Amino acid sequence: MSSETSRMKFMCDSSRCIQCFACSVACAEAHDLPVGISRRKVVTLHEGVEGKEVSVSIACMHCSDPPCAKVCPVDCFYIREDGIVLHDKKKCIGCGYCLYACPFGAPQFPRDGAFGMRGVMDKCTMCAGGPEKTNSAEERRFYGQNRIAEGKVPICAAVCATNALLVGDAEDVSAIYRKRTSSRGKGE
Amino acid sequence: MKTIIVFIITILMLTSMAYAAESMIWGNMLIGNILSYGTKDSLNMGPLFTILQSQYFRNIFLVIVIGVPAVFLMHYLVLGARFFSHDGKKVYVFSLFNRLIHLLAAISFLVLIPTGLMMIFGVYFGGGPLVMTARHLHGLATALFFLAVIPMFFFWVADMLPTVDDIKWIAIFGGYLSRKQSEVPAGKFNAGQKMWFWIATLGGIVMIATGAAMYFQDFNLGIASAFGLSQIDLLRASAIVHNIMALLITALFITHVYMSLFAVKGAINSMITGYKEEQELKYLHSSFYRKLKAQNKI
Amino acid sequence: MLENLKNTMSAKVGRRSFLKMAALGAGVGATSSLLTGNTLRAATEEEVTNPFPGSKRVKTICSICSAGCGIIAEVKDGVWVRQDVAQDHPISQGSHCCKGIDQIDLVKSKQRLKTPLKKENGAWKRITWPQAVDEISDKMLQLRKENGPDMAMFLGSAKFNTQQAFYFRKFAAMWGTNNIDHVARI
Amino acid sequence: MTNHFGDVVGHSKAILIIGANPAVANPIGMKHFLQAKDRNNTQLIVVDPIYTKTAAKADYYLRIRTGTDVAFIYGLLHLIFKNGWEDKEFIKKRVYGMDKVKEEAAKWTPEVVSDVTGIPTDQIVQTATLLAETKPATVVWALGITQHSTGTSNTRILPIMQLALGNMGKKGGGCNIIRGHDNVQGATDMCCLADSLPGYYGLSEGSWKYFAKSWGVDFDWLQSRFASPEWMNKKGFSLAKWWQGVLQEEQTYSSSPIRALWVQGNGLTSMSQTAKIQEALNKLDLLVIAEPFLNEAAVLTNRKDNLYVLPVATQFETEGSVTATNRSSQWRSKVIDPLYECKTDHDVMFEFAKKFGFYDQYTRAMKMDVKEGELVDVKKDFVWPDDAVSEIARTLKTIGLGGWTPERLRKQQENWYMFDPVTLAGAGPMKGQYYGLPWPSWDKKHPGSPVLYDVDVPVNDGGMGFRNRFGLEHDGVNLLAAPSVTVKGSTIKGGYPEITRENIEEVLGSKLTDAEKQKIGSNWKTDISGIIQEKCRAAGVAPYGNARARTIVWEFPDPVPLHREPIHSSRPDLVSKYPTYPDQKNNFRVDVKFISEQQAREWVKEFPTMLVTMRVVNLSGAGMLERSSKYLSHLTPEMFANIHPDLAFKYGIRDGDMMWLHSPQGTKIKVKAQHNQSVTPDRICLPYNFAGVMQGVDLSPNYPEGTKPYTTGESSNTITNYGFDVITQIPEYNAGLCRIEKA
Repeated sequence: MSSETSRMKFMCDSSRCIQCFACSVACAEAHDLPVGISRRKVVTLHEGVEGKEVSVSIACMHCSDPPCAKVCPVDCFYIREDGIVLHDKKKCIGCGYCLYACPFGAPQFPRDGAFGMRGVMDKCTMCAGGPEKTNSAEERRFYGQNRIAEGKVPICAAVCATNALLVGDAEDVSAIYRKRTSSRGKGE
Repeated sequence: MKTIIVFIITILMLTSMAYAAESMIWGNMLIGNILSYGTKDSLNMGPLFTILQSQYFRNIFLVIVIGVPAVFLMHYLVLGARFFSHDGKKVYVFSLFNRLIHLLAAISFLVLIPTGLMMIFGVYFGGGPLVMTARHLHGLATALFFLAVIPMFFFWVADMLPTVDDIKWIAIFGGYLSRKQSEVPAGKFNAGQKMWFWIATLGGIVMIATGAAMYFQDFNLGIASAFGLSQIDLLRASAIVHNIMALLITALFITHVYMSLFAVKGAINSMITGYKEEQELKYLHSSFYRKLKAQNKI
Repeated sequence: MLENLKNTMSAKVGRRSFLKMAALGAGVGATSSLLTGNTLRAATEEEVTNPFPGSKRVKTICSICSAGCGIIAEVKDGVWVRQDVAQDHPISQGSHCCKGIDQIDLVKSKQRLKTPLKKENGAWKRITWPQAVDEISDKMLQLRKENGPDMAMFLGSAKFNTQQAFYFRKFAAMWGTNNIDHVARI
Repeated sequence: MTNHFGDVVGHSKAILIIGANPAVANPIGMKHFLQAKDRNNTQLIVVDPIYTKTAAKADYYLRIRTGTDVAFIYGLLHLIFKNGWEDKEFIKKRVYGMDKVKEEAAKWTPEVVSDVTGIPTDQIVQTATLLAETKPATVVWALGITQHSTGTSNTRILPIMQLALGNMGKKGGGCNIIRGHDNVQGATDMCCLADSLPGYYGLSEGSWKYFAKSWGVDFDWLQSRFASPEWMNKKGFSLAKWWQGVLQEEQTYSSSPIRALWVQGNGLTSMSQTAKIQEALNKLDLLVIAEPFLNEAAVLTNRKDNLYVLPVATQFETEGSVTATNRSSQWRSKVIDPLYECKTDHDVMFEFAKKFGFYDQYTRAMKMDVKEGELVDVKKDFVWPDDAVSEIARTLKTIGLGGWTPERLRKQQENWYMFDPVTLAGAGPMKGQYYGLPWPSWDKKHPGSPVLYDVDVPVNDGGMGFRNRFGLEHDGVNLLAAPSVTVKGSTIKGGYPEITRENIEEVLGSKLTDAEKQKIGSNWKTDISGIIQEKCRAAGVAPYGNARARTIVWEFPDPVPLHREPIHSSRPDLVSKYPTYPDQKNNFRVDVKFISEQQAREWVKEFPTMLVTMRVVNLSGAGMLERSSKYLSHLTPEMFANIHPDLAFKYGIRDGDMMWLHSPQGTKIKVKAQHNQSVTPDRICLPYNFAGVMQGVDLSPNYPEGTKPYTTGESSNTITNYGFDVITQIPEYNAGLCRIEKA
């Protein structure tokens, strides 16, 4: 559990994000999410206000010290070696505590069951699937694609229209962002 | 029968309407809630809830669920139960309607408390479908409890108002700390029962409200904005209140069960038949007994 | 035992809350941290391979806007199962907008027209291709006999590929009219 | 686009985006602009009536009154000429007629421009100075510029400014017009248009003769197919006003009224005057619709019969090439077989060509090829699409598609990873080719021309001067480029005319053998033998000549572009000062009202609010494709209009209330009001991609079972004001007036 190994992190460069929804639709399409459930959301603040409008793409941030995992009454979360925070839908009871704890509002609660009651929690898995057998049909049904296991990049960051959304090892992500901000406003 | 169907439909309607409405949690309110932990004067309940839920609630529940019965067990072994003769006059205290409503409330509590505890200690029940059904049962039992709590509140509230006797009762702890039985100052309901009444009814309604907030989660009824909270903070507040109130109710529920089943032998019969023994009234509800004597109802 | 327990606990639960936890008895916290120890294992060789074994990757271009972003379509047994990322495409370099990454829905959408339809006294009726072609060409030729070729107006598409666009222009020319246009007009 | 997106990232120092919203309409283009901003500190200037998502990323945002783009550019030119910032060398050697533009620019002082456009004077001066000092600068525009009654002048004044600044034919400069649909560039090159044969050959008899020969058919037969020979050379009805041909309310100039409409992949609900279109659809004798998704024209009409809908396959169920906005051609492989009972577009055409009796002539050219300079039959049966690609490559010489052979296009797709995103240059096996062979790619060996009109690059590597298209001289001034302007590596020094049979020996200074003389075509555009291009390649010369770019178009009503107020203008005082064109007779076989409509009433009194259309990122065109996708339709579940809170409160409209919008022609739509700061209180903007509700009436019953998209709504084009461009007849979507009323 030592943290020397890579820690996978998202980072959205809000000076590049143009709220084109590629990330949230890509995620919904790739994992066949029900409509209205978006693991990744794009939010624009001060829309239309000259000089103040800014957009950002937000989803589970796979925190290093995840509050969701700490408050879960059935402890259905598990944190991978590379820092990706995942959970077991077979254990989850859909109580919503993780949503209350999460500063980013990442947990989603699709409706299921006869009375459309709240089902188990669904959240961004950083395209790393769940506890079921990797790349099995069952894993895909519960969690969607397991692109990380295929050696691929999570779909949202891969298709970001303006390369605003970066994903990967925290050091690499910050290196890219540092390089970008160092040349911004001054040229190479 | 028709009203029940209408009732269920409205519940479902509420959920679907809430679902379709612009989400109060995942829409533009989202960023509003991301105040970094501990920013000054932010009413951000996030960190508060996380700390309470992750470190305190479960442990305190553990203390109550083990501690309170342990205390009563020692009381039972050391001081023992109270006995009153059954062959004296019987006084009709609880009407059929009282008893029925109390039964309804009892059943709903017998479902609510265990399923609530199952959820809190879900990890030991392995989570998954078992605890999920507990959650659904918890929801259903709430509907049952909602039916019981309102009549119960109205037909007993008059007798439940605090009086001077209650202070005296509390001072001597209801007389349960000494072996000999003296006449205890109490009206129709003694101070302990009054405490339990207020916690169970008013507290119960708060439980229903906060529980419903957590159950529906993404509703847009303007409650959050009324309190000047964001929706997520309203949910966090509901969760905190729900848990704290649950601690109280669990503790007092165990007390109530102990008192009626063990501490005063046969006390539960008064809730089954509606009659209380004259001697029991004389000792445990002395002011009420004198009042009845004065009105020569006995 | 207590030593490594302390390490595992502190890494996961965070320093400031550790002491409280230890004081209250570590039973509760321990299970969750130990639990995560054994679910991690190296993915086996066959797991890393494609979840859709035997699928082929077809290169195509998005059909929405003129940027011309590359699309990798993963096709298994003639079914477009997944849209992948054309990371090495010189114009888009894997990027898409929301419409581009949703191109698979053009094929999966339930709203696709499935059969030729005809409106007969106000109601939609399913008809076969031969019947549609016969009826349309008879009507067209009859109108042509009455008014000559300029009675028709052809509206082509900016969604044609270049060859289809050329042939649609040739189609109107050989029908005998210049009444042809497409959305470049607007 | 004269350059390409990668070129902006590589070289541009300033980007002027006017009348375009790439952040929403072309997000990948926006990525390149943002990369240029980050890497080269490129200054991003956005001029738009609305504070769009593109403006949010701009360094300088100028809020312009819609329909005044010419005035704004004249404001810049005024300052550029006054301070002598123009590129005098470039103008002297490669441009014709800039002095007349200078005269007109002299009138446009910053104060006058500020009054007309609404942009503060200091921002005008700031922009002019910035563009003068930061070179190379590129100009980016789209439909915000073209969709006006002065659309033609708008699209002329911007290249004129680039010529004045010397940014044309430069890496990082040029005019990067962002096209709309995926193959609108390809379909326009193939001239699916009423005014030209493919490759912009026009409709002259010479062109028809060339195409008859290239299609391998007898010219007389082709002429006999028309009502009469004269109609062969007359422009047909346009997409903007074909409905006048059906309704016959006004005088039309065609051999017959329109009685049958054949719609194949054309979203009619994104056309203006939707009410008129509805009338026309009802009056037609036959309406044929061939689409992958139901064209909402079939829903707009409630005709009872003679309405056919044919299911057509999407582009993923067939193969072919598509031309991107930077003139690159990209190959699409077939992903899956056509679904359900769908047929591909070309199968539909072949099916009906057989029925109409010209199938053999229709497909003959695909079975032919050029052998020793002669077009001869080579095979019995054709292979789609490869033979069609070869036919197009050998036929369309005007825009130099000679290099687009099927083998090269397919090879480029397989090796697309070998091309550099910034320069489009290939490596490894693709070395010596640019990605997509951006036309002109004169012959099978030509690498394509990513940057047009760049004389510092050899012709055989994509360089060229301006085309000699308007004769050798005008008003006594030589139209060829100055003697000192020599395309790199060209054996011919200075300007030279377009190469024809007569002047080839004299211009190229090389002798033709008798055999060649006998086979050679009359000029480079109709030389099937390919000899002219062969000679030009040897001489390092562009077959279309090396001439001057003209700023004056003597055939147009405004030889020098002039500012003219929109037909429904919000400034009556300026309408008298800058009136629109006189009414027009017989353009695309219809009459078009201009001055009579503009001066019919003082429109702004009854319709005080300016009306601008806008794009949303998840819908494009008629929106049918995207509204049938559950995820995309969920992003904009309803039709809406952005309105400033102050304006909304004036009418008592809260956020989310419904409101009626009335147009000068008397049509109205009912939309949801969305309070938004991106518009100012004098204007509202709304997307144009919804359909399915017509003036408040829900048309859902008209949808065949199972074809209704997830979201429907009013089409904003129901209230688009009457107004069309004088040359291209493009409707005036972006400059209109409307009246708001609380629903």
